[in-house]
Amino acid sequence: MATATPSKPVSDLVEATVRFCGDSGDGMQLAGTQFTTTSALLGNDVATFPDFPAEIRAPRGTKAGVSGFQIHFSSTQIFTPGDTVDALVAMNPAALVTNIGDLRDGGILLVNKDAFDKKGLEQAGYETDPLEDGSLDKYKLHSVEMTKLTRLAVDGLGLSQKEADRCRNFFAMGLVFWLYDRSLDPTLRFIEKKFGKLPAVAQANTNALKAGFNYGETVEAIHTQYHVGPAKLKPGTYRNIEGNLALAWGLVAAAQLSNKRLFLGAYPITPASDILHYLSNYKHFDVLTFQAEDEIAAVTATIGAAFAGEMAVTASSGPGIALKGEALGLAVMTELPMLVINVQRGGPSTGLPTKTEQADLNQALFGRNGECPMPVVAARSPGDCFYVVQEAWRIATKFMLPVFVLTDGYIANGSEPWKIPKVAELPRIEIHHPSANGDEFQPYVRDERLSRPWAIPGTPGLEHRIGGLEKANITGNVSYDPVNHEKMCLLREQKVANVADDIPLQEIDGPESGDLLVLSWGGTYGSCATAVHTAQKSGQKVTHCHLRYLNPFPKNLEKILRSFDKVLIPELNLGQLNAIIRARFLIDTIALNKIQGKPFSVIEIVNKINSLVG
Amino acid sequence: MATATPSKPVSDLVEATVRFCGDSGDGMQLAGTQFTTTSALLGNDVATFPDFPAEIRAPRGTKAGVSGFQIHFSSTQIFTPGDTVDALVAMNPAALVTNIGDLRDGGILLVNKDAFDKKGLEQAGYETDPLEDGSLDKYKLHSVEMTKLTRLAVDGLGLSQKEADRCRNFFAMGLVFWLYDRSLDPTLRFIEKKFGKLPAVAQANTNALKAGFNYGETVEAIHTQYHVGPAKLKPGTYRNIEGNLALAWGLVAAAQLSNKRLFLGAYPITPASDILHYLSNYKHFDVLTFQAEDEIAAVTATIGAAFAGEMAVTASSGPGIALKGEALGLAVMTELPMLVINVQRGGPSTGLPTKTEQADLNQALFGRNGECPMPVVAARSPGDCFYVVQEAWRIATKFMLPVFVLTDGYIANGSEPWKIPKVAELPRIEIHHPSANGDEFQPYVRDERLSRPWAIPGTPGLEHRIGGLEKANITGNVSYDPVNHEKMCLLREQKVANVADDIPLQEIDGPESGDLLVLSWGGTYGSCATAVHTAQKSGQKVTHCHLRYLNPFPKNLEKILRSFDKVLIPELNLGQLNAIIRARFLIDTIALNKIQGKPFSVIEIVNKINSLVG
Amino acid sequence: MSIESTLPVLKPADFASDQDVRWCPGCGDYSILAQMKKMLPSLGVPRENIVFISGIGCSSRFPYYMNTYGMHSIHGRAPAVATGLKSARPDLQVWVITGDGDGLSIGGNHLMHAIRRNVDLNIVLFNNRIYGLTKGQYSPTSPLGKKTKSSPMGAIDNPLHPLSIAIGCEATFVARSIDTNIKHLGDILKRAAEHRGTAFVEVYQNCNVFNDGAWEYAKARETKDDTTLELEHGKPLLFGKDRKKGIRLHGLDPEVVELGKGITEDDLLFHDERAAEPSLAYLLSRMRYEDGFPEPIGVFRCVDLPRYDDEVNKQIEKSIKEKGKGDLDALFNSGETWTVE
Amino acid sequence: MSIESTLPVLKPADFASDQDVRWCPGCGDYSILAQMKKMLPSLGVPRENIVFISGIGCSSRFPYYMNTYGMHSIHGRAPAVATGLKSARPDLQVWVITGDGDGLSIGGNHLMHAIRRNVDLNIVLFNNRIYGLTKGQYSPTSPLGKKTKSSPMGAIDNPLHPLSIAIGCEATFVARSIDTNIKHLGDILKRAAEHRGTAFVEVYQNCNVFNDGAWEYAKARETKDDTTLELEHGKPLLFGKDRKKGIRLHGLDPEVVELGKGITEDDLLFHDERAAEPSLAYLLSRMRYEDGFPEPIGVFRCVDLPRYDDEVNKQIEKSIKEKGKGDLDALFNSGETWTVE
Ligand SMILES: Cc1ncc(C[n+]2csc(CCOP(=O)(O)OP(=O)(O)O)c2C)c(N)n1
Ligand SMILES: Cc1ncc(C[n+]2csc(CCOP(=O)(O)OP(=O)(O)O)c2C)c(N)n1
Ligand code: SF4
Ligand code: SF4
Ligand SMILES: [Mg+2]
Ligand SMILES: [Mg+2]
Repeated sequence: MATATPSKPVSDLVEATVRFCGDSGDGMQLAGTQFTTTSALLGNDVATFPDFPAEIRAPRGTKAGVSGFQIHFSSTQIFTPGDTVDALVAMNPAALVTNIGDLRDGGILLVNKDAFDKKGLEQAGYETDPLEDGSLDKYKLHSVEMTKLTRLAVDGLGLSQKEADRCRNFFAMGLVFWLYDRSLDPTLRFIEKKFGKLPAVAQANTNALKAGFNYGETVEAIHTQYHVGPAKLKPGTYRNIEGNLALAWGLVAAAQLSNKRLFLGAYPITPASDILHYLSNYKHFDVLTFQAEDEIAAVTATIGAAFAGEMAVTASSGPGIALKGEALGLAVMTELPMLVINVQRGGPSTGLPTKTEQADLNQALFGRNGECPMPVVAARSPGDCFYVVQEAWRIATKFMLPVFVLTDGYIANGSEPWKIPKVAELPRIEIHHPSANGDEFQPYVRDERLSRPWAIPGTPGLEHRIGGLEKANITGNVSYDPVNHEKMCLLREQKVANVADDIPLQEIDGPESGDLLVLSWGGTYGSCATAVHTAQKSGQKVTHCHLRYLNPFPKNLEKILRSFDKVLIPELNLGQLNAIIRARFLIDTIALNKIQGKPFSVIEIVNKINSLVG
Repeated sequence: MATATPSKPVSDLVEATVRFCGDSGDGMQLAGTQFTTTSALLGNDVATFPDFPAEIRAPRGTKAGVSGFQIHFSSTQIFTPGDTVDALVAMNPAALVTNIGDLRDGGILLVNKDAFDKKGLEQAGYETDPLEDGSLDKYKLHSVEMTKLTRLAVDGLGLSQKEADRCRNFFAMGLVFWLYDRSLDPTLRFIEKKFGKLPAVAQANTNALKAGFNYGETVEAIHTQYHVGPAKLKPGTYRNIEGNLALAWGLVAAAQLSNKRLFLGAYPITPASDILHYLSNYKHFDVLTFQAEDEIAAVTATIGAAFAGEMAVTASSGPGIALKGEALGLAVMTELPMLVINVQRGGPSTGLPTKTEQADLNQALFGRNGECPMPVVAARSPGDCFYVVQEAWRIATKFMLPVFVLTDGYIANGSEPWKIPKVAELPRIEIHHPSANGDEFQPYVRDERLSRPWAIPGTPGLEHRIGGLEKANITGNVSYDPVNHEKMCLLREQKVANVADDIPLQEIDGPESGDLLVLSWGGTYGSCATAVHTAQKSGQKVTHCHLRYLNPFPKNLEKILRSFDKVLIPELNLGQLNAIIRARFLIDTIALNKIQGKPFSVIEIVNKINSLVG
Repeated sequence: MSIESTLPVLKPADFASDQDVRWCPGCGDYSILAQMKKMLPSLGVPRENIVFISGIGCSSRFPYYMNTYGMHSIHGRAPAVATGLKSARPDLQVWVITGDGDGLSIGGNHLMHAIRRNVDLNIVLFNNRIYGLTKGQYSPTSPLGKKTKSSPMGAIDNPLHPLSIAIGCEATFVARSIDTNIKHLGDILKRAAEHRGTAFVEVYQNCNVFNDGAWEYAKARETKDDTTLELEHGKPLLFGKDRKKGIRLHGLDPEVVELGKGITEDDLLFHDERAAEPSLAYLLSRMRYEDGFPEPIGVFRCVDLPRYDDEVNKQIEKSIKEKGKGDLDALFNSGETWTVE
Repeated sequence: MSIESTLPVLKPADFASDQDVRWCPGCGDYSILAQMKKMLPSLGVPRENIVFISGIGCSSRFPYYMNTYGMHSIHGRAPAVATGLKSARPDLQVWVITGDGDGLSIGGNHLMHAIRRNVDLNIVLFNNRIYGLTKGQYSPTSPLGKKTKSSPMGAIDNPLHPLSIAIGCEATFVARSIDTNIKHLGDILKRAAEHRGTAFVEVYQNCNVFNDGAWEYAKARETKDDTTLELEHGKPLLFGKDRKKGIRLHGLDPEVVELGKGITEDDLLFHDERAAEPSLAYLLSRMRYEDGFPEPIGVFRCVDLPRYDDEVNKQIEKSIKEKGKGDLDALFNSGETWTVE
């Protein structure tokens, strides 16, 4: 089925934001994903924000059980899933009440009327029916009997009512696809692939999808269709990618590019588990995943694998990373290369497991006993995860040390179009393992970067012992010598500092000096970039500087910071990078903090910029 | 036996420093302790520095097995065990070679000649006998056949040769006691108490002690005796106390003063284990010690005990504290009062377990996931440990939160005279537990300090549930609400900040403004105080400011810092407090760092002061 | 804590907290919750003297739903939290709620040490052979070959058997029940509550979302009589619809026999939950459906031994008795002291 | 790693590193070190293919003294480090050296999981029933009532029995030896090395500084024949100076009997280290000197089962065979893609 010829007026838009929301059982994540793929295939730039409840399946119809998926799609380049929503699909009253606040005035509201019965309204806490009481007057409300219409559409296929009702999300999709003039083809292909073996289900979903589409086409009440054209992306082949998938692929690529086997030691934890799930499917890429008994076993097995000569990686989230602190000291002391990935979530403690935050920077920098420095890098977007882990592995092996990689729940689960790289064009990562040369082997002898040799078991003549007690430099023997200890502490510090010689100079987006520098890191990239672009368009002298390297900083960072009257540091924490910048450069930076388990909206940053540069 | 009437010239000294060193089996710690007690009883101010090897019993005679104990005793107030040594007792060549560097030129050197045989010299790496080759010419060398003389002294008591040789340290003690004109009485009492049940051993040690004393009295070669008079300490009854003992006593006192049972959850680790050992002996003080299976069980059992309403404490050292990070998040989230004690040692990783360092400040402040603030206080000297833990418990219960207490290996094992307080004069600690009042109980309702009620199981009507997921304020129910999360993060932060309203203003030692402020914390107190006094005496405008409260800072700290041209921050790490002060106050402080597993010598700080204030 | 003599009689509903229960519809956890609420009033322990401590997992949400004191602690650490609590306050009745991941994976060591110390806790392990809360990875009790999100080619980690481990760790009370076998479950929970020392109870629990049917053989009306065997102290091991099948020992190996044809009940293995040595309990813990055995439910072992929480407080009492209540002033002034005027 | 066909013949001294051994004079660790060095050459494994991994404790200093690859890791985590290493490199021979504190206190969980996964490791636990390195606190194997620095009134924590736990965790190889019984120890270490899967060996080791004589009953020439029993596969359980005493089963309870007076060897329990079910091994692990039994030494259990390190690599091979060696470009381009010109 090709794109239908529009029979109603089509209005062109630069961009739009749609959110599907409903009960966790309503298939909203699937609807969102399909809409995203379709939009991406149409050439839109897209950014998504899935938001699901902490409970596996909270009781149906409750507010706790509401699941949402927001898609921002555009004919221009975009970086965030959008502050407010242009069209909201609410499958039940609980979804409506928890999401309506984000629908812009005049926005389109599509609700499943059938769910607004007495029980549903009660569960959502509505005293009167919002579809009737005028409280939704400022929106373009379309109250559709989705359940009934879906049941009709699948009638005769032999489905139980429960099965029939499970097709409702396809009806809603169909309707929104029509509204935004999208093709049904990708979703039809998806149905075929996913349900091919269950012909009745496949047919039912197809029917529901088309019924929704046709409903838009036919029903008088919805008069306008909207169209968002393709964005001007760099030429290339694209796909839509989530952060955790990009990260997993980045790891597999880094292993291949460095001629290593990939070893992942992990213990499941939200929102990092998908890294384990993805990688456990890539055994044919020579990937070994070890689901450990806990995070301590995960990281120590990873140290064992690093000693063995593997590309050794451990991945977790805040509470799990806390458990790894002691062992990371061992990794630092043994000077073995490995990656430690933290997909940050809301803390402290168990906190808000399914929500995003960037409050583990301090933990990455300081969460170990003694002077225990580690390089820290952070990904800025879903697709960036792919590259960040390769860079981290390059640093780890070149400097012989464990490297922290920070991402967060927002970029881990969010997605964006990703220009598919050609593997042959990705930079190789050279690794050297010594073999015996007749001299006595010195495991802590150092090269010009201060790196020690990575001698791996099985190599004749290089037998040696390492461990967590302080080592004599060069020989690696246990040493209680005071001066050696100081020397080693400084060496380990210097080794990390030396990484600055090996990373690109910091880039900025905007003029080289001006009134305000917005300094950001990690997953706030999109909101900050968009806000700065907005400010720049309105003539403000604002520049954006987004850090990938948090330890050490690029060498030119100080110069950049000093070129602006003010420096604003927006963070989803209470000011962690801010404190580090202040300590290092003694600059009176301004912090903008938010710690609500969700990303900055663009407007929050724009408002702050306006308050600073008038 | 009263103090002998001196028969040789006695030279008066203001102060002196003696070090006993020998094989770990040589009883040097005992010798040092006895000398300390005797000097303290004589009214000297004393400061000690025991230094023992990491091995339980390294092979006899090796450098790795050398154990030392240094005592600084004075007729004036002193704060450190002394930079250099006036008299060194070396029981074997290995002890000589590893300790001679600290003997001042012209210092007295007492060696056990009998140990300087071929094997002993070889083990120490001497190619020629230093007693013969002139290399010790700049010292007052007394080469004494201690083994032989001891054997003679105990002859006829029926001891085996091995047993006889074990009395050598008493011979050495006797000689040094004579040298510094000290009474043998306390040691004779000690022998009686300790070996009373083994009359032959008691007699042998007595004989050896007296033989050493008489040797000094008799032998021509040693012509001068030295005398260090009593110091002017505040009136009162004193005893000598080690840091870990003072800390244990402080905990027992805090429990009594707050009408609580003391619960210690701990797992053995050097140098914190003695806290567990001491407290396990105080069961009659209603102290419950739980030796857990690991540090995680120690801290979580402590959380359980805090929930139960006990004075709950966990104590460890760096690597063990690293393991507690995740659980401390739970303590912060549940807002239960408890103490977390870190007796810091050399890191990172297993590091230098028997050496001192103050490199876990960052870990205390930042070593947890999420925004997870905790107050941090630090002891400055052995005796101060007693007071610091009481203050910490006062804060913990008043503000309902876990509090970090930092000490270190140096003050934990070191000792000083301690004015014995009267328990009745120590400040009480008021604690209130709510009981049901008919209203629905709200576990997260807050008082003016933002503290929540400490409702303990067993109280009818206050049944409630707490945990690590984010809580709704007031009700304490699990809450995923974004705004509530931000509110709670800020509340937890504010609660810690509020402690500043409840602690004394920062005091300083020296003028209120000037050229240089020396800002210190923890165990470096003594070296810094002494160095600043030296500088002040030489007319330099230098003031000392020693922090007990590291989070939050006293309210007047900024004012103090800004009153000096320069601020010097000496630390036994690579600049941790320094970074925090810079971040907070944007002052271009100067760091003086040492990370050699041992304290600053006074001269190191004096030199730095001189370089800064000319 | 003095317990009033005229306790108000509590009803199951009195133990329900005001929080919505948020497990998936159909989850086996509901049934365990219901039996707990139903059983507790029968103990006559006031609500305020009961504490539920859990780790993290679907099962570990349990304390939120009980109107008692409770703590939803961190992953795997509930036995340690509970040990601290119970040692400090032996007067409280302390329950530990855990899952196969919480209790046997990350928390295995604390479980082992709580059991060997014989702390007077009631530990209920909800075994659904999967990580529920993190959405379906294999757990330490998942069978070999189990395909899950993290084991797409099948799990290769040899599963642990909770009761075998507990018995290997010197457990004094070990039992097993099944979420849907509500009467049995209620009885076992009560027995656990009544036991002094660590009572370790494994409950076969269905996770209908990520591991539906894991225990179907032991639950289905058609099969359960042949696949499970209800242990009764002092009674022979009988099972099957008409209790015509039994377990006989062949050396140290159990074997399934049909009664009749010369085999009588007297030839069977007799259960003795009070055996001083746990070898019988261990042997019973090895009988598995996959090897052709019925899986025993009920109390495997129940012996009375000293309890850590009790002993630790006894040492304190003894010490006070012997040395007198500690006098701080005397302590501070002990040893060598001197006076400055 | 290809092992050359003409291996140089190694001697015990070849396995000594250049580091001074720093245990206390008289420590039982020396003997274990000596037997290890003596036994290793007999395996014909090149030195570079051997790795010793330890945790923290006196015992855990072991790797420093072996001229092989080694890691002195952190407290309790050696089995996990070794699992990572061995899974990555199944061609290496990996030893884990641990103590009763390292292995059973802080490290109990990793030990349990390494054993149940049956990773091909040789784990040697030096059991001195004390924390040596931290100078003498009671350990999880210290007997009840043991007075130590941290238990001045005697330990009240019921001790763990290393072999019982291992067997509770599905161990495939379990053995026990004694530091001073050098021939036996050497043989057992060799058996452990030869076993495929986790070989768990408990060695009674004397800490002459903090717990001297803990195993005296099992070591002293006068008593050892009566207090220990050497297990031999397929042989009856005999012990005593003239091997006139034996162990007979009474139901599930072992009892000590004197041979003669109608009792012959055939009445005794016969050892079967290859029994599929571990009940016999478990029962043997319960026999304790304090209860009047000789304590078995030797191999309790030795069965061949799949090993984690092997299986995990087999899944990779299988996956490559079935799907072909992964092609990254193809992976990246799978699913829905679009092209911008
Ligand atoms: C330190 C830490 N690691 C990992 C997690 C993630 N996590 C939460 S529950 C769980 C497993 C739960 O499994 P189980 O105990 O079997 O409980 P169930 O959900 O099946 O009832 C995991 C891995 C966590 N919360 N904390
Ligand atoms: C995380 C951590 N906690 C505690 C310690 C201190 N520690 C070192 S070894 C040890 C116990 C050693 O006992 P065991 O394993 O029996 O070895 P042994 O010395 O008796 O051979 C302890 C508690 C440590 N190094 N690291
Ligand atoms: S995921 Fe499974 S265990 Fe968890 S609540 Fe749902 S059904 Fe129950
Ligand atoms: S303390 Fe004990 S175990 Fe440690 S080396 Fe000394 S004798 Fe051996
Ligand atoms: Mg489970
Ligand atoms: Mg030990």
